[in-house]
Amino acid sequence: MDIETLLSYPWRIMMPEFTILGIVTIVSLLDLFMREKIDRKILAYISLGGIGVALCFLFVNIGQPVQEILFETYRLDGFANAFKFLFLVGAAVIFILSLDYVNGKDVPYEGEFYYLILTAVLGAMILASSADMITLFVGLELLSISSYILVGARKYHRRANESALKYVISGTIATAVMLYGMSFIYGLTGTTNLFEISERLFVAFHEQGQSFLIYFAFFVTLIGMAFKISVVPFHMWAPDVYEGAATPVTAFLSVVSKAAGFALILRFFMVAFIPLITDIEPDTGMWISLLNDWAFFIAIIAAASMIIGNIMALRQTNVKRMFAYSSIAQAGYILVPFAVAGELFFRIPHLFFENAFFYLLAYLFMNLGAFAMIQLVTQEEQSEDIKAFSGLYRRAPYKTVAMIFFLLSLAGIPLTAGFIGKFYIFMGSIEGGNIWLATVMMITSVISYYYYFGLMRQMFLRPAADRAKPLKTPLGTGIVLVFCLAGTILLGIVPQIAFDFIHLNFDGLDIFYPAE
Amino acid sequence: MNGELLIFLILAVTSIGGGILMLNLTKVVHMVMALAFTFLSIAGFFFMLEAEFIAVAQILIYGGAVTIMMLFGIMLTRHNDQDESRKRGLKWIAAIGVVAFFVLIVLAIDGINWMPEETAFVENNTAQIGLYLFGHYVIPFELTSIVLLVGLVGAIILARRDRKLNKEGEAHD
Amino acid sequence: MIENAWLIPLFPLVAFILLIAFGRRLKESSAWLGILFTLGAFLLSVMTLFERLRLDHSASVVVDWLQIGDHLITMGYEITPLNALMLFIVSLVSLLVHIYSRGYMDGDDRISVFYAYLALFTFSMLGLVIAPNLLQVYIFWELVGVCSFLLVGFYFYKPEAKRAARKAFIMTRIGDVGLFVAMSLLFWQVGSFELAAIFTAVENNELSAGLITLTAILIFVAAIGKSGQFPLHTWLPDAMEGPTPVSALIHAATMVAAGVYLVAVMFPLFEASPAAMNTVAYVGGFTAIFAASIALVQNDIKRVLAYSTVSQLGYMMLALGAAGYVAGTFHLMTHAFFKALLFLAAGSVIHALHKQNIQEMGGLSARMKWTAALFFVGCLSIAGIPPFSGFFSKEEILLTVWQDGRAGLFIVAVFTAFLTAFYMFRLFFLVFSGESRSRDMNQVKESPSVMMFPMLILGILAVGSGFVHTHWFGTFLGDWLISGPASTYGAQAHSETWILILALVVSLLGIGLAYLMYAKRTWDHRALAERLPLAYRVLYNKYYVDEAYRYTFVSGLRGLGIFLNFFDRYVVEGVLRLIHGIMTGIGTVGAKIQNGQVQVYGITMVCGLVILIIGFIMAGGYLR
Amino acid sequence: MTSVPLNAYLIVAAILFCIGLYGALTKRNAVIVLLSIELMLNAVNINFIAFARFGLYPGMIGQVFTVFTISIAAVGAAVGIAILIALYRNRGTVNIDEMDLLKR
Repeated sequence: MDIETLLSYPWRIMMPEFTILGIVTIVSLLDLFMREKIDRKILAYISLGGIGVALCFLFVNIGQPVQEILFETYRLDGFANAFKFLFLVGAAVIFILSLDYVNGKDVPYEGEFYYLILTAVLGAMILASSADMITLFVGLELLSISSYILVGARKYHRRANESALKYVISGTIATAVMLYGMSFIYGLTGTTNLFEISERLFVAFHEQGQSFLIYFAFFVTLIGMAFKISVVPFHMWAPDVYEGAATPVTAFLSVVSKAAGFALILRFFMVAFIPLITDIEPDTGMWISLLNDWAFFIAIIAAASMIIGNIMALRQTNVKRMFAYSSIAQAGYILVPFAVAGELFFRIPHLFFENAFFYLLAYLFMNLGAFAMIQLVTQEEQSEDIKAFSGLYRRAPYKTVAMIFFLLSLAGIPLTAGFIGKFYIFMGSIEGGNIWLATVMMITSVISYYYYFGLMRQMFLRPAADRAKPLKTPLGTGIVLVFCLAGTILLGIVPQIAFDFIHLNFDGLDIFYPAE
Repeated sequence: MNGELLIFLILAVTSIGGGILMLNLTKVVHMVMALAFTFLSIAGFFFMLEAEFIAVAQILIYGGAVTIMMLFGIMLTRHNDQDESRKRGLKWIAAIGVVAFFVLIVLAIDGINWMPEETAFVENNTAQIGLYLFGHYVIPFELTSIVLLVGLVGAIILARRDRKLNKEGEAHD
Repeated sequence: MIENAWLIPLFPLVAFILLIAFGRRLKESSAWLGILFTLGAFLLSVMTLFERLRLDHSASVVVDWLQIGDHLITMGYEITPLNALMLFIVSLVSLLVHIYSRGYMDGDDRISVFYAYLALFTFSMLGLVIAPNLLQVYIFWELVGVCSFLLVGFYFYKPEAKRAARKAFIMTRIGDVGLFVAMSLLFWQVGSFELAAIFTAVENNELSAGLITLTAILIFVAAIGKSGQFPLHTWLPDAMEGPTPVSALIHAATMVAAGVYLVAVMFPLFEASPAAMNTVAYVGGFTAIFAASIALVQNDIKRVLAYSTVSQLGYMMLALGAAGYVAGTFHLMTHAFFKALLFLAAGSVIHALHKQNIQEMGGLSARMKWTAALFFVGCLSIAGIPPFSGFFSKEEILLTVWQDGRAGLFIVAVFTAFLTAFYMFRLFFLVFSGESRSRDMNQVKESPSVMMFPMLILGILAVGSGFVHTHWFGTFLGDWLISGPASTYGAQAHSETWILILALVVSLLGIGLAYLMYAKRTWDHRALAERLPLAYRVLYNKYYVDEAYRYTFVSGLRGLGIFLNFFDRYVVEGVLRLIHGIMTGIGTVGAKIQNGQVQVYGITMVCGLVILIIGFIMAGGYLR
Repeated sequence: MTSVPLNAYLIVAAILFCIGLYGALTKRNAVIVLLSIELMLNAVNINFIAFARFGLYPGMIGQVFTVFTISIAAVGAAVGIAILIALYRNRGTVNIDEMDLLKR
């Protein structure tokens, strides 16, 4: 392959990634050469600007036909754009939050903190827009390793150290397991391109009779990837890590990193495994794909996540830990669309993507909003206990109202984004004929009210004791709160806008079509 | 029994033996050395499988770099540490889980029945790897360099003892 | 006015926003702001009602909201006779409670918050009653629950209030799940949330009988939760920890009636399923008699009224289950008036005495003439004495149940009427008649006129509202109600004189018994006996009658009440505790595994993986 | 035709993978835990190389994949050790079962 062939690829579609990469370079160099005394906040502003530019490039990319570079190691499609949009918006919010969080004492290396967030986002972006196992793997590792360091960045905190070590150990074990599964997939197909894998798996399944090996590889890979989205039984790292990490990092893990995990799982299994028709039903002539076989097990994982996440959250007194369990449960909800079996997928495949993506979007707004408040309160009170929220209404009525909206949304009360998201997923599950999973979803969301309302009660129903002084809000956090509140309410009242937006700009079905 | 099979068996014994030694030794440093043994045997497998480049890389990175890094890790933390055994119950559950997993793997690969094809590997497969890395896989390759950079930065900021902060910044909570 | 009916809920919404934004500054005058906006809503509702009375078709407006797949979801409003009537009731009671609270909550430093909650509640309730589709119903249904949670827990510094608020929320949520599931099932089958579309589908037999029964029962579960029917009733008596005006508005007149309203709105669906109708009737009947017996032995003035509410709601359900659309709705209306009156009067008593135990009251009629008179009116009405409104609606229910032909249910209904009269007058006599059983009665004053005025209005309505539907002058209300959009609202009952007389006799019996037991008890017969031996003998005989009552009939009754109270406390709550226990168990095990050891996490992960794959092998037999 | 079948390599790899997994799940010293994970990754590499030689579609890509896994595994190990050193400074222990500040 010579330079001309290389240059003939449409590299401009990678502009968002290049922008982030460029900003990483600039920020790291600046950090290196800036004098110690200079405030590192300027780096965050530069990064924020870079994310803005990347978003602009992303919008240029939206609506373009499916394109690829170098045998699908990088590809541009609606699916990728959608997730990249999510990551960049999430990252921007997290930057604003970190601006108010990071101070020299807690995080000794401020500049590094900023560009590690950027590299993590870069990893996530690559993860969303590649159809090649190697690129997916490297992107995943870029995301993970950056996250390990970010979690450990508060290096003088024992809890941060401990959570970082736990994260590294469980994370690398998960990676090893995933790679082990991938090695079998490679062995059966001899390629890393997901489309080719899909074709060759068909051969391996039907002509070579390797069905069990395929199922085995499938499960092992899935489990390795499920670690990222922290679903039961691969969730146990999450509470510890969420508690130990700095609050913006926790927000990052629970929103961006989790969304990246979903992007990875969606892409990998939708492209490589779902088209694998394992059988044809003799009576109806309907196709049975691998989807039919996996659905039940995904459903079990989803149900277990919802049950255990919500019940464990009930007993938490540390608010970040509570949100960790809550996010485990939320991951369970998002898994529900994947667990709906069979025939429905071939009828209305876009619903899978849209349901999950809408929920992720809603989750971005509500969870980031909630984390902004958590950061505000825990920093002010120097305590992560739920009691730190007591009497908040007296101290900051407007912010309390915002927080209530986030909590209501997380709980899935109507007129909020969370309700619409949950409703769609629920309807999808019923339409797909999986009533029991829908029931579990309903019952566990009732359980979840208990702890969300426990937090609300703290804010409302307790006197502020002697701490009636008003809560200061830094400008950045204020902006984040307004932004997230607007998103939560808008998506709740006029969800059609979001759906039209998703439908128009992000065609999730793109992932199935190789580039022309 | 031909030569190739003999070498394979020797390598298998040494690699697995190294792993089992690691599990049973008590001194941490000895464990690392046992694993280094395993890593080197694995390089032998790679030679057998005509992956010379990977084999050399394996010797350099695992036999050398990783092992030495781990030794440094031990020296920087607590040398001469004895790794006494943990609670029994936990070990048993772990053992059961791992053995069950192993049985499943064996069941899975048991189904492999295709005849090994004689592949015409090109003579200079190292060059082939290079071509792949700089052609087909240039994107992940470049990305890997970022991962390495991140790892470098991370290792530095995490492991470095910074004088400025250490006085006041003794561990919180 | 009818085309602007969507404005009605907006009034309280605006009030809510204003109160949240400026409440702190407005302080006491926030009450007037709330009253003003509710008045606006009320006037509009009245106009809407009158306009709807003249129309012979329903007015509805819908706009597109969002698209799911190829289904369009709309938002809008609809004014059927039922909706118009509910708008009127809700806005009227809400207005009166707003006014009343100005006096009751006087001096509370969180009065603006209180009014904000009230406004939010009024908004949600009004939004609920004009909703033309299930999704909208569900949304407001939830909102109403949230408001109830906030208002019950208004006195947050009381631990009981906090517990009650949480209980109310969780219990009604259990019901809400039923509504959500039913709604989703209907949407799945019909492809629309519109009530009209659903009824059309039911009429055209597009839905299977099983599905109709299932969804109807799920909707009824929601109604059970909101209306405090057995076995989800336990939250309602506890909810009395909220301020009394709230109890009057939410837990007597409006929100709890929403369950009955929901069944009424979905009546065509219920009609299509005999099993569902049976369920409604039996659960309603059982709740009616069950709660009435518990009310016999309560000593807290508000708890008596709360159990009475549960019982009366059961009565309405019973009527609906017996195909009595008109009877149920009619009783819903009259009950809203007289029960709100009773609560407000009780509030007036509590406001004056600052205590709620009826054993420590007595003799209040001398000091609080107006309150006593109005309370008496309320009691007569609920007991079903002509010409008070309760008489007509109760008679209508008895008629319906009789004509439906289930003798057992009829007996239950009659007996409940007897119990109702009895416990209400027990309450009345214990509180107002005789002598005071508490010392510091001298400071007791009648409540201010701002509180008396709403009670007076309600008193007038409690007397007069029955005449809109009688078998003597004409059944206007019934005729109008069944002129609604769906054709299957069941037939109206025809008058039967003997039932009328039976209802009256039973009520009088109850009142008489209460009189004998509680009004005359204070009579010290021993002192009298010493002075007048002859009279003593007579009186002794009379007393003997009392005793006979007491030991046979009454102690039987009391025994039933105590038993059911016990049942309520331990069996129903026990089931709830069991569920709680299971959840705690899972939590404890989870916490045990989550012991901070990262390797345990790893082991869990590996074991999870292994179990998944083994499960896969077992399920599919993929091993050859 | 070689005399060592593919399955033999895969079995050796599986054994090494399981030894690594077991070590990672039971060893107390965090350094050894990290090293055991490296062993797991090495077993994965054997798989890749063996499949590159004897897979259904043999070819160089397996070896290329291995290049990536080796380099990234090394980074993971380095970061792990760095975190461990930071932790050791604050806690004075490398025993993984003593790290349970965060639980329940």
